[in-house]
Order: sequence, then C-alpha cells, then structure tokens
Amino acid sequence: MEPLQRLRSLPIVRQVRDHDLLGLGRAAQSEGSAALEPRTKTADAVYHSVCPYCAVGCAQLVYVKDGEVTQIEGDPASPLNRGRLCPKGSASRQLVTSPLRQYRVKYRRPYGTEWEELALDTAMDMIADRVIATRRETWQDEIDTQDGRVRVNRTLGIGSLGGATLDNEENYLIKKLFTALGVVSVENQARL
Amino acid sequence: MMRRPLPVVERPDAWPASYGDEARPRLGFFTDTTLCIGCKACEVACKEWNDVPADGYVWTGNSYDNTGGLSANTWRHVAFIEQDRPLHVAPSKARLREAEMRDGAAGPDAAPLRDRPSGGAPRGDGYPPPDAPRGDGGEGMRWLMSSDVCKHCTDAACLDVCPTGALFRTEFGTVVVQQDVCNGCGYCVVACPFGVIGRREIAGSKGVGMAQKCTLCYDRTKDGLEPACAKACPTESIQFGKLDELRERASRRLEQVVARGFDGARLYGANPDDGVGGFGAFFLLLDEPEVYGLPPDPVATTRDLPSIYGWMALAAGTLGALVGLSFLGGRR
Amino acid sequence: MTHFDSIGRDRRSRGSNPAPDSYYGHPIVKEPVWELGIPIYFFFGGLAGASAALALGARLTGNARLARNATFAGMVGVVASPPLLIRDLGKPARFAAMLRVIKVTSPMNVGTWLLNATGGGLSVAAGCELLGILPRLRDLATTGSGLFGLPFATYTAALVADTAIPAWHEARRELPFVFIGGAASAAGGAAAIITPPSDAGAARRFAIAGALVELAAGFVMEHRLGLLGEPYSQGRAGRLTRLSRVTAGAGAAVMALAGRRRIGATAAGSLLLAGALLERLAVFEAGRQSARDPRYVVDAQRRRVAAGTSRGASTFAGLPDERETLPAAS
Amino acid sequence: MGSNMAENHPVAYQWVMEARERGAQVIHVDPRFTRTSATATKWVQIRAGTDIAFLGGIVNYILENGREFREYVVEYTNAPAIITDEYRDTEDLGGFFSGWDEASRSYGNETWRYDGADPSPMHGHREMGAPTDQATGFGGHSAGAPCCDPPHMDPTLEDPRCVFQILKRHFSRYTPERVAEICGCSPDDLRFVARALCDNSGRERTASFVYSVGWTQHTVGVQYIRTAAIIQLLLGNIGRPGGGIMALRGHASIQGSTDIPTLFDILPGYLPMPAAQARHDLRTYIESQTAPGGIWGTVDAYIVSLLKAYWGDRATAENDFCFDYLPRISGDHSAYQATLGMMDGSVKGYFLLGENPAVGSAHSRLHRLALAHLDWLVVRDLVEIESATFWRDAPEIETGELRTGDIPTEVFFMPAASHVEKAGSFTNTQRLLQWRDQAVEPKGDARSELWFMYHLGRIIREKLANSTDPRDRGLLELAWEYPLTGATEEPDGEAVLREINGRQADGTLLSASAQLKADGSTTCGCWIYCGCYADGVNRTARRKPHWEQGLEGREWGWAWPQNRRILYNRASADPQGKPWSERKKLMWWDEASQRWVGDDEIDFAPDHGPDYRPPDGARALAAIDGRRPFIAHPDGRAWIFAPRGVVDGPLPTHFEPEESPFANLLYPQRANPPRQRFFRPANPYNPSGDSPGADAYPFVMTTYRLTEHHTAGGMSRFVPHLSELQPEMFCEVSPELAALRALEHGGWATIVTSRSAIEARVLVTERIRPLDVQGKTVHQVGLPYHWGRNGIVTGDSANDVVPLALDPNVHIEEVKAASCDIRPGRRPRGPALRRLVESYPRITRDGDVTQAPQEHAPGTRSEGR
Repeated sequence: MEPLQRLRSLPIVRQVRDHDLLGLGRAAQSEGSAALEPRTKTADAVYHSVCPYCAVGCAQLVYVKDGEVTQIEGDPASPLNRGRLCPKGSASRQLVTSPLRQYRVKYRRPYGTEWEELALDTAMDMIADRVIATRRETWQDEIDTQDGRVRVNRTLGIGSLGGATLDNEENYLIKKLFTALGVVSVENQARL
Repeated sequence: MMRRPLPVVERPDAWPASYGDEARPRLGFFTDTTLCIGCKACEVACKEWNDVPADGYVWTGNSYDNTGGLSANTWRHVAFIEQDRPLHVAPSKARLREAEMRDGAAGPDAAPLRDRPSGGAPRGDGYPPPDAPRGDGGEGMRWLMSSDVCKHCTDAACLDVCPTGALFRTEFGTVVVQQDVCNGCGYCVVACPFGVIGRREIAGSKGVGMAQKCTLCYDRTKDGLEPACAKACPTESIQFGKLDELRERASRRLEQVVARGFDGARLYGANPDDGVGGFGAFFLLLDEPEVYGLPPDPVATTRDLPSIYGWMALAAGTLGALVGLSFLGGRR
Repeated sequence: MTHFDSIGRDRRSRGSNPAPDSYYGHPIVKEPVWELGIPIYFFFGGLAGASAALALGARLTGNARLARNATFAGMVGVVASPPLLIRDLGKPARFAAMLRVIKVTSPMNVGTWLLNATGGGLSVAAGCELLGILPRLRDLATTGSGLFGLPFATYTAALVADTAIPAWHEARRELPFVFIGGAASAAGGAAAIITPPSDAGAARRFAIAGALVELAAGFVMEHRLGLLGEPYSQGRAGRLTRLSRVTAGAGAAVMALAGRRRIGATAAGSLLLAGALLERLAVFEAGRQSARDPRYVVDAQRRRVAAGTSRGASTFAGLPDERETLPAAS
Repeated sequence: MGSNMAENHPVAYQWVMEARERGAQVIHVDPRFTRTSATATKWVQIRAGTDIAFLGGIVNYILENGREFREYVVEYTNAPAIITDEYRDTEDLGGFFSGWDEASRSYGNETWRYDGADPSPMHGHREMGAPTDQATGFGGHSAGAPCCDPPHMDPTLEDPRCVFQILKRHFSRYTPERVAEICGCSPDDLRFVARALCDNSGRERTASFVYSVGWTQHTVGVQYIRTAAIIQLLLGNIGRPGGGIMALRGHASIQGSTDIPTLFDILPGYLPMPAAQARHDLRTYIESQTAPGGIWGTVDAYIVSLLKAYWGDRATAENDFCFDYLPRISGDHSAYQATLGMMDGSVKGYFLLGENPAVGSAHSRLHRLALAHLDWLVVRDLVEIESATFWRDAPEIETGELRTGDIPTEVFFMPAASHVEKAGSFTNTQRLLQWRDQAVEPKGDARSELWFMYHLGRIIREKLANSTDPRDRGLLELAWEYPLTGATEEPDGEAVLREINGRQADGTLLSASAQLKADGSTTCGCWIYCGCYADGVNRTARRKPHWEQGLEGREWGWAWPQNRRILYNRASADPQGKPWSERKKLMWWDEASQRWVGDDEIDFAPDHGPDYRPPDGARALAAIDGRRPFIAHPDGRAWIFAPRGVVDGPLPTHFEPEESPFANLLYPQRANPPRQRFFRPANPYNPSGDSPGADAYPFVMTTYRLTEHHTAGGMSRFVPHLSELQPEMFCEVSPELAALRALEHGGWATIVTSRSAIEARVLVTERIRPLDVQGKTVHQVGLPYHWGRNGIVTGDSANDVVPLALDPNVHIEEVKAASCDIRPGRRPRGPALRRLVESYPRITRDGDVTQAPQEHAPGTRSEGR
C-alpha cells in the first residue's frame, strides 16, 4: 500500500473522512472485519446428511474445507426440521471432530492389563479366526424340542448387539452375514 | 438527573451515516420466551459456529442451568426458573395483572405507552376456553425458560467506552468486538449494564485474553445468513430479522399471549426510550426481568458521560485551585 | 460461569425454585477483570498528574527546587504507569491499539492520550532538569504537563464512574474529588518527603488540603449513596476504606504538626501516600463487591422505576380503558 | 404420554408448538413436570407405570358416555365381532384371561378367537419368542385368522359377546375415582383429558397420541400402546390426518434397524425367522405365515425374493431357494438372553456395533459381569465406551468382584466411521428413508460397519473357501459381491440399497412390492423397502425443498411402503369413500377415474372402490372388502380385541410394574402374568406390593433422558459442548421426599435397589411431586441414565439399579417404573458398596423373599399413612 493510502486508511484518519468523529462505526472497522466471510461460503464442498442422534431425521448440511468438516448445520430445505437442530444435532461437528475420537485399533489380550496396538488387517484376520473357531465349537445342527429332534442349523455361541445408529445398508449386511453364519442372536437398541 | 443524550454523541439513529450506502437495515433478535422449550440448541449452535470453548463442567443444581449466565464463553444462555404459580390465568385476570404491573411500574398517572397496538385481543383463535386448567394441571407450577443474549443496545456502553475501537457498530447496527484489534483492557466488561461481555481466560483457546460476546454472527449476516442460534432454534423462540419488523411482530405477539392468559407477559427492551435506547435483541418475558437475571432498568453508563466529565472537570479545576492555594502561603 | 455456592443460600429447601428477586443470586453486572495493578495505576496516575500540577505551580512561583522534585515525583508515576496498565491487558502486545482512535466517549482512551501528554511533558521537563539544558523547553513542557496533569489526575475517577458498576457509577459526583484529593495528598506528600522543608511549604499545604478533600468527599459520597454506599463500608472494601482514612487523616495531622521537620515530613508523606493508595484500593474493592450482589443493581433500578423517574425496560400490552371494565383486584 | 417430546425430540416438537399456537390442546401425562409439561396446555401427573389405568379410564369414559365414533367403530374395527363363549375376561378370572397355562407361564389363545372361526391350532410355536405370535408391528398376520369379516357380528354392538360389550365390561372398573387412586391424579384430571380427547375427535376433528419408550419400557409395554390404539379406534383417529399414534424413536435409524432388522426373531420386512420345528421346509413356512387376505397374503413372494437376494443364483426352486440355510430360532434369543448366556458360558464371542450395554442396558451391572465371561469381544464405536474398557475400569473392579488379571476376554476395539464419513440411508421415526452423502474420508483405522461386515465376510469366506463342511455351504454360497470404492475398499452403499430394493429377472430395478414373485424371478432384500430405488433413482436421496411442494413433503426422501405418509389412509374416507369432513379430508374415491385420489398414496388397492366385494378365492389385497381400510389384517378391520398376535391378552389390563410398592387395586393378580423374569443370584428383584420386604423399597423410580445427552452417553459425554450442559449424574426428588430423607439440595444421595447402589447429586424440585396412591403418599425419584465412568463428564449409571424384567411380546425391559430406596450422602466405596446392597431384601427365586439384615437400611419403614 502506498504510504499515503496507508495513512488514509488509519482509523484515526478515517474518523474524519468517514464522518465518524466518535469512532464508533465504520472508522473503527478493522481490515479483518471488512473482509470477513462465513466459513460456509469459503467451504470447498457442501454435503447432504442426516443427524446421527435421535430418530426425527433432521437434514444436515456438512461443510468441508481441505478434507475437514468445518461446519454442520440444519438443511433449510427439509420439510422435517426446516433447517433447525437441537443441541445434540448442533454439536454434530464436535461429535465427528472430537479429540476423544479413536482412530486406531486397540487390542486387549486375555488377562491383559493394557491396550496394545494392532494393525487393522491383523485385527480383521484375528476376528475372522475367532468367529470361525467359536462357530465350529458352538454349532448346533439339531436340538430337542417338544416336536422331537429338529434342525436348527445355527450357533448360539456368538451374538451381536447394535444397529439402531447404523445405516439400513449396514444393518442389511449385518443380518445377511450373521444369518449365513448361523448366528441367531443379532440384536439392537430397538429392543432396549 | 442528567440523562440527556450527550450532545456530541451521534445518536444511534445516525449510526448508518458512517457507512453511507453500505448501511443496512438494523438487524436484531426477538426472543419469545413463551415459545422456548429450554433445549439449549442456541447455546450449542452458537458455540459451534463461533468456536466458543466449553466453559467448565460444573453441575449447579440451579434447575437445568449449568452454564450460569452470559460470559466470554457463553454467548447464548438459557435460564430456567421454576415457579409455583400457573403459567396461565384467565385472560381477564392476566389483563388485570398486567394493568397492575403497568401501574406499579409507571404510577397511576402515567402517560399512555407508545407503540400500543391498536385493536383488542384476538378472539376465536381456537385456544382452549379460559377456565380450562392449563399448563400445570391446575396445580400452580410453571417452568420459565429464556434464552438470553447480548442486547446489541442502541446506546451501547461497551462500544462507547472501548478505548481501541475494537468494539464497533457494524453496517447492520449490531455491536461487535473485533478480535484483530481488542487488547483485552476489560473496560467493556464493566460498562455493560447486563453483564454480557467477558474476557476469555481459558488458556489455549481461540481469542483468549480478549473481550468476547455475541456478534449476531457478523460473518453470517454479511453473507445474508441468519445467526446460528436463530437458525437452530427448533421452536422459533429466537426470531431474527430487521429490528423494526421484529418490534411490530412482538407487540402483536404480546397482545396475543396476554389474551391467552399467559401470566406476567411483557416485552423487555422493545421500547426505544429506555435507558439504552431500546435493545437490538429484545425479549418477551413472563415475569420481572430480575427473575431472569436481567436488570429492570438498564441505563447505558455513557448517557451520564456529560455529567461524569462535568464533575471530572470541576474536580480537575479544584485540583488546580488547590495547587494555586497551596502556593499562597510562604515557601516554608 | 457457574456458581455452585449459590445453592442453599437462595433456594433453601425449595430446591430449584429460586429466590424471587434474582436469578439464583447471580450477579447481573460483571465484576471487573482488572487486578490490583489497575487501582495501583490509579494511584500512580494521580501522583503523576498532581505532581505535574504542583511542579507547574512551583515553577510559576519560582520555587525551582520544589518544581524539580515534583517533576521527579511525577516521573515516578509516569514510569510506573504503563507497565501496570500493560500487565493488566489480555493482549499486552496490543497496548498501542489504545492510540488507534481518539474516542471522547471512552475515558480510558482519553486518559491514554492524557497520559501521553502529561507523561511526555514530564519526561521532557525531567530530562532538561537532569541535564540542566534547554530551560525554555523545560518550562514549556512543565506548563503542558502541569495543565494536562489536572485532568490526568482526575480521569481515572471518570473511568470507573463510566461503568455499570453501581458503587462507581452512582458515585460519579464525588469520586473525582476523592481521586483528586488522594492525588494531591500523594503528590504533596511525595514532594514533601524529597524536598527540604524550607522549600516544601506549598507541598505540605497541598498534601493536607488533598487529604481533607479526599476524606470529605469520601464521607459525602458514602452518605449520599445510602444503600449503594454500603460496599464502601462493608467487607474488605470497608476495612480498606477505614484504613485509608485513618492513614490519610494521620498523615495530614502529622504533616500539619510536624511537617516542617524532615523526619516529620517523611513520616507524614509516607502516610499520605499510603492513604491515597489504600483509598484507590478501597474504591476498587467496593466496586467489585457491588457488582457481585445483584441487589445493588436491582434495588436502585427498581426504586428509579417506582419513583417514576424512569420507565424501565419493560412494556406491557393492553388498553387503559379496558381496565375500567375489569373487576377490582382482590 | 410416555414421551417427553420437548426434551427428547425437540426439533419434531416444533410442530407441536406450532399446533399449540394454532389452537391445539397439548396434554402431557407424565410422572414428572418436564420441559414438555412446561410448554403443554395441560399437565397431569401420574405415578410411573400406571398409564394403562389412566388410558383405561379414558376408554371407560368414552364408552360410558357414548362418545365413540359409531360408524367408524362399526365399519372399520372388530367391535361388532362376536367372540367365542369359551372366552373369559380378567373380570372373570381375577386378572387372568382364559387360556393361562401356569406350567409354561403363558397363554394359549384358542379361546380368544372369533365365534365360529376355525379353532385349529395356529402354526408355529407358543413358547415365548416363537415367531408366529411376534408382535412385530404386523403381529398376527399368519394363518388361522379369518378372511373378510368375522363370522358372527352384531352391528348394533349390543350382543353381550361382541367385542364392544366385552370391552365395556373389561374397562367398567376403570372409573375416574379408581383410576385416580391408582395413578395419583385427580378424577377431574382424568375427566378433563378424556373430554378433551372426545371433543377433539369425530368427523371434523382429530386427536393424536405421541409415545416413546415411556410406554414401551414396561413389562406390559405392548399393551400400553394397545390401549391407546383402542382409544384412537373408538374415536376414529387412525388413518386420518392429525390422528394416529406416533412412536417417537430414539436413534437415527432405529426404525430402519427394525425394518431391516438386526433383531433375532425377524427377517427383513417383518418376516418371522423360521422356528425350530419338525417340518421346516419353505412351503410349511409360507403356509404358516400367509394370511388369507391383506398385505400378508403374498408372503411367498416376499420370502422367496429375500432368499434370492441372500443367495442369488444359488437359490433355486429345486433347493427351496436355500431356505434351509436360515438358522432356526427356538424361543427368546434376545440381547438379554445373550447376556445370560455369557454368564453361563454358552455365548463366547460378541460384537458390539455402536451400542454400550455397560451403561445403556437394564441392570447394566449384570452386563459388565457378563462381558467379563466372554472369550472375545469386538467393540466398534467412535470413542472408548465403557463396554470397551470394562476389563480395567468397571465399577466391579473397585468393589473387588472383578480383577483385571482374571478376566479372560480378548477385546478388539475397532474405531468406527461417523455419519459424515460414510454414505448410507437412515430410516427415521416416521418410516422415512433419507440418504446421507459421504462428506469426508474416515481417518486412520476408522471404518464403516458396511466395510467391517463386508470384509469380515470376505475374509471368513476366503478362509473357508475349501471347506466341504455342509454347515459352511450357506456362507460360501452367499451372494457377497459388492462393488468397492476408494482407497479403503469401501463397499458401495447404493449397490446394497439396490439389492434391498430388488430387481426383476432381467436386472431392472423393481418399483413396487406388488411386482414381487414367488417363482424366483425377482430378488428383494426387504419387501417393504421395494420401490425406494424405483426406476434406478435413489428416492431416499430426493431433496426437493419443502417450499416447492405440499405439506406432506412427498418428494423429500422416501417413506415405506410406497412413499405413503399416513398408513391405513383409506380410513380418512367414510365407508362410501367420501371424506368424513371437508376439514379432515385426505383420500377419497373418485368415481370418474375409478381410483382413490387425494394428498397421499392410497394405502389400499388403488382401484378397489367402496363397492368392491372380494370374490371367492381372492387372495391378498383382492380379498379385502372395499370398506375395510386395515389391510394388514385379513379382515381389513382394526382389532380392538386382538384374537391373536399378542401373547399377554386380547385386551390391555392394568398391572403393576414388576417392582412396585403397591398391590394391584383392580385385580388380585399384581403384575403381568407372562412377563419375563430371570431368577438367579446375579439378577435379584426387589420385593413388591404386599410381599415381605417390599417396604424396604418405598419409592417409585423412573429413568429417562435429557435433551443435552444421548442414550448411554457415547455420543454426548465425549462432546464438550454437550457435556458442559449436564455435567453430572443427578436425581430429581420433591421437597417433601428431601425433607423425609434429609436430602440436601446440591448434596449427594444414594439410590439403592437389590441390584446395586448408585450416587447422584440431589436436585430438589417441585417438578416431581408426592402422589396420593391407594391411601398412601408415594414419592417418586427421577434418574437420568446417561452417565458412566468414561468421557468428559462421568457419574454412576442409573441402569445399574434397574431390574431386568421384560415385556413378554417384544422382550423390552422395564426401566420406566421400579421401586427403590434413597438415602442421603454418597455411596460406600469398594467392597462396602456390596455390603450395603446386600443388607437390603431381595428375591432371587420366583416367589421367594430373602430377608436381609435391616440395620444398614434406615429407610425400610413404610411411608404409608
């Protein structure tokens, strides 16, 4: 900036130039304030989402900048929530960016006293082994009932709990895989 | 009492002058507490948008209020007041109480209030008959909830006393602390008659050491967006818009709620002739302001600035006189 | 902020049902975030301003020694002030932002310019004195600082009066006099300590008069404020007030009785300086106490509304003529 | 009722507030004065666990005063049906219905049938949890129920054996005075609510009920909702705009996880899981599940299409479409049974997929003890929830009952992707599917459940690829190919949704479940979701702004079935097909086009007019008379009296909660006879009613959520902006109870039951008040249940003290009403905690009371007058 321009942009000078002798209005405005923009405007992209808390299904807009979620707020277009959110919905950004979130697999060995690190692939492999072994060990081809010995084709040795916070597609795969594995005790919060 | 406006102070109606063509209609909030459900979405939405840090994890036992009040780290605050009296009374009784309150407030010979909406109360709006017990099972219980916020005063003492110009009036007539200017002197903190502003002291958080308060989401309003709290509010208890429109709406709303028998209804901060020239963010309350932790008759301290400077000048003169008098005697 | 300590005090066995006249006893206005540095600055600022005025008086009456010593005493105040001010800022590096604008509506901004003027004048005068050069510049600087010193010694009273703190704002008439009294007694006392009694008559009289003004204004203030004067006489502020008055009173008495002796002048001057400092601390503490208790805010405002001098911020619905059709209040 | 909507569904509550502002009466009946009560136009306080008595009082009021909507009741419900003379009511049997079998503690429903209906046994099993009687929302859709109208009816509703008269007798003792004595409200409160409901129902007006888990979480929970259904049917408020019974559900896709169930007893679309029985082929299943009329008339098409979706080309008519691969159920395999199985050692491996039973499940202490018996546990969550860290910080470690070094459980903590880190659909509480975009990639090891399940299946299948074991065939033949995307190889959620939607033989996507075939030519992963991807368009992702469409918002997302927004909306028109009133019109029969038209999709055969009469041999929708809107039932009538489908009685009856300080004022039988309890030392119950030791637990407790937190806290206690709003576990008590037990506001209290003792800060408030019940003053204790040991804000878990007793229909636990004691001060630490708890009486065997030493329990005096 030219020195003269710089001088003219000084608030103390602008007090006179902007007819703001008391320095309460525009003369006091800083460069930062003049250039202020909401981060919803400067976001790289906006995505449509749905609040993950209760079952009202409030539509959300997710603003992303440089691969990070910078803001989540209600989608005004939704006929359900008309852009509004409750405190939990309003806290969704903090939920997904919380410093307390875990991003690494943790493993506790039998009788262990501490978490240990484990690679994701290894963990998946170990879990698959556990499922196969427990399924073998606890498999029931038939059981005795009042109708006599009947076919059940299942294991009661493995169970699963959860799904009410998950997507339909996820629940579909959970039920499909566990059913094919013969796992019967597939349950979720809908019961609780 | 010297409560005339300071002659040299540009009256707030002149604030747009410094912005010329860039001036925008004055924006504000109307917080209608008869619609508040106490969900605190406003508190959280505000904090999320403005990166306001959490303010400690202390359970107070003060009903469901664990944030206490407005501060550097709480720019919207929901008050919870449990009272052993009914929410509604018969509308006739509500009118009577309202009349008592008005008389009590302004004396029996008070001049008629301005801005009184014309016409009687709305009729036949389908609201339950007045004799029906309401809100409390007829047992006398109500739970007042109210979302408080910076009032964005017409005569804003914080703005006046700010020595750096960090506080300024925006093109929307709102009052904002500029984080790139504020030096944390703390003068605004004691100037605010509502105790709204604070200085952030949470180490490691954004804006630490600086004055903090509601900006009416200056960045959002610049882009034509509504403030985060008003946007989130599920029940439209927080209404955002042009101030003159909000005032009209509020006076109609007041008539309506009184007609429905909401007990103790009054507007707070809607009168441009009050001690701060009217609030940019005003309220419909159901009890005395002090019950909500609000001052009944807030006055911008700078309204007394002529008097203050006057007495100061007199004292300075006195000091000069003392000096003079001291030299009247001998050198020893 | 949360206030667990309000539990029980306001609700007793009624649990969440708060006391009717306040919100769980929470303060309405905020306590100052300022720490001790600020009242101490008030003291040094007063010392500087009044000393500059005293120096000007001495210069005009040809008392070069007193003028010189008062200038140096003022310099102590000038040197002490900026660190105290800066230390209390949330963003100390931004002290210069004070000079970004000229704001007559901000006593703090005005005061900063006054500090610059007074301090600048005193510094030039003191420099000339020390180096023994440029007497005309010295005199010009002394004149300037002496004149600016008068409002500079007083503006801190305006600064605290121009707040929402009840004990300060409502004391806006008397506080400037308390402050100039303290400033005069401090400046006079300081000059009397460092100036031989033979040249310090004016300083002693200045000090005594200042102390008397300080005491008198203090009493008037407390009396006139009534309920709002309470904070000045209660608690920590009350103890400071009483201590400051005893100290200042004693200082004035010793100054009057024994000020012509160096030792007496030193003792008296010290007492007066202490008294002036304590008075600032007392005022500061009283403000904090009055901010803490919502009663002081609410009662004064309610009385105002009840007396009809103000309408308050509430407006009600309804038409006056409808009242005639209503049954009498039971 | 049973819902604290303003606090737990605040954004949906905007519509209630808007209705209030437009003149609607909003009535809140609840044990506490909540934020909902504060904004309602009327609050009635009742004792927790007495809603059926209150609702029964409303039924009684309607019938005694002739306020029913007569034409609706006669034409649209089974009120005129004559019931067999073998039927005996609770009136006759002291709180039991006919058909009770004491040995199995269950009912047989043969005597509940329509007079003249075939008494032949219904297929399937009668033990608890057996599939055919599951109340799945379409409960009782199986064979045995009659097609068309009941055999014998009395349209005058005068026959003493008709449903209407049975109903009248059944609820005759629910007088306002008696109800008030049970609930603790005033008789006038009941009359006020009943009158308000009646005044706002009929041709011109409608009223609706809103409930949540305040109704379901009881040992007689299904019957709570049944009672509301009876009221709404009597008043003609079902299938009409502004009417209905709204279930407000608590999780983002809890509805979806019921529709596409992660539940043991059903397959997608509420098809029952096959039961273990001698004949276990597909044909038997279809025969037992197919109803003679209505939407359950084509079960064959639904199940075959599902099997085709599961096993693809491997599923053929020759191999019964792989039906044999489905595992069979043989009773209750619900989550609580799994927990008990862990305790017994029969359940060895467990997956927790976004759920935290160590805090969130009833008697959470039992769950922690159970987890410590597992061989292995997989926990998938966003944060380290208590269920993932029980082995090192469970409260039982502090008491010495568990030692970290003794716990054999291998724990895998797998970080989960959040809702913005994966694409998929949620189904909300109004059956609306909404698609979510993926906004960002999950960080580190965080992955979606879609990823986890797909790759787990892939790895297991790879490991077993060479297996010849017949038991692995179902797994190896599973259709498990999904397109993968991105660096993490995330399965494409839309591909899964397309599989759910279903396809024709040529691969084109189906547009309606009516297209489904039983011959194996169609696939469909969930028949009720068929159409969500019609024409290749992901309809769940439709987002037409509400200002560009009607109030129903039908172009926002997609509601099952067939984007219908109001179920049974044929009932919005009268039997002749005309709207009941201009004001309340929704759907009507258009003579010109010979179709149903209106503002919604008709929930009926679209071209069956009011004059349609089913021809002989008609099936499915074609078997429904043009005047009968309730197409989920074979007779097209809504069932005021449920001849089947509900295991604890054809009519709702007030029973006391499992744990209650009171006897049942109405019947000698205190609690719901077939309720599920699990007697074992680790799972004790408080003595109740008149039993010895019951006076040790003189107070009624209820648990609940707060706006500021979410369920067990995994998504709120780890979030600063929510944690600060409700930072500590507290209990709500009245000033009177505080005085009685020397509880200090802001201080601490200890809540004791036979299971555990927890501490909480004391919030003394008039929002919770003592009630006069059966001549005694009873105090209620309110306990929010969000806290645990992890996170930013911590505290004891209310679920530690609640009992594990279940509704027999749906196996939901009773956490909304139980008994407790409360004492001032904090709870003991370490082993002393167990000593305190064990000093209280407990029941660990049915009918048995263990009287414990009393000296530790100062509060064992009865508070009665």
